[in-house]
Amino acid sequence: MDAIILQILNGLDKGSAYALIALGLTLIFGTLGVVNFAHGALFMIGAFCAVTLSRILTLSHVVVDSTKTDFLGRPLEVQVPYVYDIFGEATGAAVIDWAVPLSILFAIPVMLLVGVAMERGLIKYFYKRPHADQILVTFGLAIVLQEIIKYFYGANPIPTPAPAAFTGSFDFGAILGFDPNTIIYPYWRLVYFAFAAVIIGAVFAFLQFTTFGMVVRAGMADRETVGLLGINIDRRFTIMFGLAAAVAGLAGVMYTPINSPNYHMGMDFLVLSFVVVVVGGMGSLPGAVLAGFLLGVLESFASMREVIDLIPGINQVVIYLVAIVILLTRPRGLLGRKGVMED
Amino acid sequence: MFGLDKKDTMLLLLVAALTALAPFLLNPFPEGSALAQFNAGYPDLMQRFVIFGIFAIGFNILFGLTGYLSFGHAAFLGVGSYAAVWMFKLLSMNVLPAIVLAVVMSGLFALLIGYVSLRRSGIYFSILTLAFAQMMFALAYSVLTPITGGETGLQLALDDPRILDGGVETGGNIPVPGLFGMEMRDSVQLELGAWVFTFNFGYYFAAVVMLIAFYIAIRIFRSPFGMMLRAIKANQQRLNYTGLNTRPYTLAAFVISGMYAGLAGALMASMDPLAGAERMFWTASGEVVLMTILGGVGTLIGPILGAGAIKYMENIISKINSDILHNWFAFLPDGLEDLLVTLVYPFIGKGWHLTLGIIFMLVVIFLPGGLVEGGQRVARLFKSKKTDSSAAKPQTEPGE
Amino acid sequence: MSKTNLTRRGLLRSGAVAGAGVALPTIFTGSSVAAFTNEPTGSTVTLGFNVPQTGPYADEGADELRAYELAVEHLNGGGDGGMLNTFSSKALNGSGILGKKVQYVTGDTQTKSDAARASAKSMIEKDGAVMITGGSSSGVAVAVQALCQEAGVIFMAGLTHSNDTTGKDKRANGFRHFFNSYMSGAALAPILAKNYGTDRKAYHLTADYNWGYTTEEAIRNSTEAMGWETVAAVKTPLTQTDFSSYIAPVLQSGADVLVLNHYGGNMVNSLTNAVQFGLREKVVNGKNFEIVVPLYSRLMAKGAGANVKGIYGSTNWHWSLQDEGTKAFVKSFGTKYGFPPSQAAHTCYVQALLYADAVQRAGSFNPCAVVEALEGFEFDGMGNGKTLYRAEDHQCFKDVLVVRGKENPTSEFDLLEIVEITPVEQVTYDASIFGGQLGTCNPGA
Amino acid sequence: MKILEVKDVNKRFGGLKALSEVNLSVEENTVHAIIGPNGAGKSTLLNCLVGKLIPDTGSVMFNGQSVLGRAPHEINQMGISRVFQTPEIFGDLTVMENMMIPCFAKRDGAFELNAISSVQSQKDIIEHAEHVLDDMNMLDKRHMVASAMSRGDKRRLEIGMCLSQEPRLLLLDEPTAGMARADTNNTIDLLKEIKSKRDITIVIIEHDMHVVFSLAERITVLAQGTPLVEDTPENIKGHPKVREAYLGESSGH
Repeated sequence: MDAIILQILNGLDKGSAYALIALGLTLIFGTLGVVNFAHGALFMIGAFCAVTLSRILTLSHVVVDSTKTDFLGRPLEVQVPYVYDIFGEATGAAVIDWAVPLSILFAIPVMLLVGVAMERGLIKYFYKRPHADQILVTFGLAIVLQEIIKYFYGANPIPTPAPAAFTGSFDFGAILGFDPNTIIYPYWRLVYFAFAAVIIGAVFAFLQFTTFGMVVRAGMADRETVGLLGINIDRRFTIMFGLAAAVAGLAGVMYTPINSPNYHMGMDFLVLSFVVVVVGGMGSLPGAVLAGFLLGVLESFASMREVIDLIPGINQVVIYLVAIVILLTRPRGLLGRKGVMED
Repeated sequence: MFGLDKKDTMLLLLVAALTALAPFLLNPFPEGSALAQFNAGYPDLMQRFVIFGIFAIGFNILFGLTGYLSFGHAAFLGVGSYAAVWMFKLLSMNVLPAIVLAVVMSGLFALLIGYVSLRRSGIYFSILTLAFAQMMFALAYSVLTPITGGETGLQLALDDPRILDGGVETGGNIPVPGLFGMEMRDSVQLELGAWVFTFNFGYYFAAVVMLIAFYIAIRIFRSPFGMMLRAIKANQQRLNYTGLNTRPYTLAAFVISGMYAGLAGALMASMDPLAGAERMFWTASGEVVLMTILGGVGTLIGPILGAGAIKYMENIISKINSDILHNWFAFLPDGLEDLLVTLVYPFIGKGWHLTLGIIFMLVVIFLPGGLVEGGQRVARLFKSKKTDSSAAKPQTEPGE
Repeated sequence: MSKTNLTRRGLLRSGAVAGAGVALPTIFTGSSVAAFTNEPTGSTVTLGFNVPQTGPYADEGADELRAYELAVEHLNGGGDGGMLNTFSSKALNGSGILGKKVQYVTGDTQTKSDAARASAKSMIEKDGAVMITGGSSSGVAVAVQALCQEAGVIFMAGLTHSNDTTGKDKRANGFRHFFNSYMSGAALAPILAKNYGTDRKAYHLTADYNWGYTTEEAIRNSTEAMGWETVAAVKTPLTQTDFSSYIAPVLQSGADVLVLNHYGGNMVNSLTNAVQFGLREKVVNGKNFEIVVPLYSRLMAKGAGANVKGIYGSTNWHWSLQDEGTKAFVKSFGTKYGFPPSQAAHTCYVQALLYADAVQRAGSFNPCAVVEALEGFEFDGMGNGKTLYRAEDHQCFKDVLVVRGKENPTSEFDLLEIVEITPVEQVTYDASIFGGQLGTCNPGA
Repeated sequence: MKILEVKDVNKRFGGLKALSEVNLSVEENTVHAIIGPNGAGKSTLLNCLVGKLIPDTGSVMFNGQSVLGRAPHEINQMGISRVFQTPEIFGDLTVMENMMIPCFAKRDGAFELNAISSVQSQKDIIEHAEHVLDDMNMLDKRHMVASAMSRGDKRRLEIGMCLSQEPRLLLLDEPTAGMARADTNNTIDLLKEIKSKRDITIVIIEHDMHVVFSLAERITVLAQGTPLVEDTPENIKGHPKVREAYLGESSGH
């Protein structure tokens, strides 16, 4: 029982990451009709926003500590961050400690800019091209983006820890009346879950309750009609692309303490996020969220050793198996509309 | 000739001539010269050119004609390789049974996966094929290790049964794949002045297979079946209401292209008897898409060109290290040399993925018809300059 | 550093008919002329360095390449000579190998066995490399080793830790200096027992591929022999990035030790996740919960950041060793590149030197002569103390380091501290236990 | 003889009743028009005839055989050809190829793995296709890529493709929608000519009364998913219910 609760909890947490990434992907597809294979790269760039900010915060000057020596026996050069000089050592250390949450502020403008630049510079020329062309050009872009990141940051993962306040885990079991330590969950993952919920809620509220959102939703349903009404839908769509990029980027920023970011993390998530979007139904926002959580929970269950013992290898293939079954039984995904992406 | 019209016969003969003369054409620079780095006329790479050419030709029969974008075609290549290696292990080092079994096995897998995946179209089809291929990769890498060799790949061993070759003494070394006594690795060399050209038996064997595959592809392109496939891409609804059942057509195309992939896999295993699971990973499937697009989707020769271009980059450009760059620019003043090296270095050697990504984007943006379209444009430019006539006629004959 | 001038020296001469402008294409593989594949006939010899330059292990590959460049420099008499000064064999004298200047070509393995074989083949066929070395995974090592056996060149493995490389997949033309899973288990178990007690319940997470299997087996066998109990062993997919669903049930199982049989990106992520779950602050069965990482790498430890603190693992070599060989190597590497070498760099450097020395002693580049010179070769001064290249499986036997993540690192390189140097006797095993057949050396031609 | 008989067909989409108790019978070798205001269920009815939709209840018999549950290609093979509202042709293929495809479908059936012989060697198909193109006055355009033609030519090609199969029943879905008056008249002439040359039943769904009254021999008026009345054009023109329900509001056209 406790094992099952634990995996549901874990699945929801995993699912919140999937849902967040798939949300931006399906937003772009729903509004612009573009299949964006570079979406994973946006996620990755978001994560590197966090890396970059913590690099900036830890920009240092060298102080020689003659009491210690380095590996070649020379006096040790100690790096002292400039932040220490500005804020004093205690505050400076706190600022560095909170680099990841601070990166949210840094990442939003950067990602909006990246998104808008991408849409204006490349994507807008592909609205009328076949989906295959869109897939291919964004795939090319994804390769280019990740190679650029690799050029500057190397191939190894870069640790970007969460603030010290969030280390350790929360004991749910104790609350629910189970033995202590049976149902524990890391604080930062709970933060991630809450963060994802807030972002998802915000995107839905934005689309539901603002005029801008209404126009965009109308445009998702019928682009030409909205165009005929004399509304400049293109500009709004550009902004939507920026927004989707920002959502992906924030998902990336907050993910960095969970897995140390590396240049190919976008590609690692790409296939998965497409599976999520397709299972949810192309262009359906609630579908993407639902599918994200569903796949997260199923993946968690499949990784239980009791399940693996029963069906060897199930943890390797569960996501794909679910995708195949759903696509064959519900051709348009869980909540997809008819006729989308079938040409 | 060969039941082809004049133009196609010319194309076939051209490809035949190019493959036959490849050892010369790919080694244009004399040994020891600075540009020898760009020579590609060594057996392994030439074999790869034709083998991936076969893979791309087959993929193009599906994607180029019907427009169904499979993102899991590498799985069939993998199946072909595994089947071939198992034949080497169990039956004989002769490549023919290996190739036959590989084609049959990949055809069976394609039939099964195609039957399920083709129930959907568009991106749903792509995701289904991707899902199947990823499942095959994941299982081959892990729980199927006894069959596939897992991480280290399926390899030959000294104590393999090799039933048909039973009497042959191995002498402490594993025999290599061959064809009735000729080994795939046998080579002859020809030295002409400063040039050295290598003629490899394996390459010519693979080249002959590719020519046959290419010939069959031309026949398919020009057949009523090929026309139906193009009609599926053009307007599937119309085809249905014209009394044609599109499902068996697409399935047949899928199986045929899967068999091409299996054939390519078998040849890979014949040239180099090891089958690794990575060749089934989704990026490997993406690679054949890149090849086809780069060369020209739906054209006959495009996929071969695309396969050549990508394999060339992977094997030649990726080997240029900073040392070699410094050598090239050594004639420049030091500061300028360093600057140039700094500017160029991110794009070559270990940065070859970046160059690949950029070229690929440029092609998709500006040359949707790939290298073939590029060639046509250049040819048209020359034509109109020469004759100074009005604009060249738009190309109306498809499937060039 | 020597400037490489790429030619296909070896191959091109072999089929030549002297003086004639046109050769008669009558001979296959040039077998009647050359004695072995890529026999160097000019004033230089070409080595092939096959390392991951793209993909997740690119940084490790870059470090390997640095080590090779340094080795070439030292072989050709440049720099300060590095380990040549401390190496027990004095055959090498800084004039290249057998008087031929050493040149090298590089290839990108991409950490894929196919790509690795393609680049190795290209170096053999196009560039005339007479020896291939490098790599940073067992899959690649086994694949390239088999290729080199077939092609008739020597393969000096880089970083490869699976028992298979010199076990069931061993080849006569292949040699490994790096240690393996078995040795990790044998070295780690006593230390673990000493520090954590003999009454422990272990939970294994194992990468679901060959290397993971052999490592899990080795650690299980040796810890169970010490009295530990293995509660569960769960296999995790190679492509997994988030290990939370594998780590979450660990505490419920009643285990008090988590063993992460992961390497590279998997290791960084699973360790980070495990620490995140606060496992190390827990007390289970009245004991502190502990995490063990059987194969440590400093480059990877860097990716896991502060999470490695206090965690035990094993490693082939570490720059903070204080023997003469290590000091010489760290000095010349550090002077040249500004930071200390990784264990991958070390094993690659040593492999290059060992090959050169074997050729020098054998007086020939012929793979069979090299094999003979390396088999049963005993040496010292290369950073691991007295070392034996065992003839039966071409595996090096030397001391193994047990290390622990350092609590207060002074720099980004100073992440591990050596806990114990396990003597070679303790990690030696019978050559036959992993099966496989060496076969006979293949000189190609 | 009744070639097409629709009995008691009902079709709902969720809460919306698209067709209710539709009965329709078409006499062989006549031109039968189905008219009605937007949303009357004309297209739904048509889709039920060609296999795109399956009615919830009722039967659709063609030539004595039920078409229900059959796929579109099977229904076509039974002898029903369909022309779409916007011309559906193979845009990337040449006009000649467009014409050959239905000829293959007629000769070889729904599927034939004819992958080795060349298209050029199919003399009978070529001859037949050229003959139909000639009939349609399009022989000079045969090497054109179909998508490059004018809309009128595309319509002409589509009709020709259907005719090449020599169907017993030709379904036309608003064949003149969006056409200029001159093109509309050309289409009327073309259809008249087709009808005069061969035995064929034509069912036409149309908005344009000019077209309907120029061609139809019988007219069914559909309103809100139910047939209002079925009669000859003359009687329909004078029918008070029709004037009220349909013609009255469209008299401004």
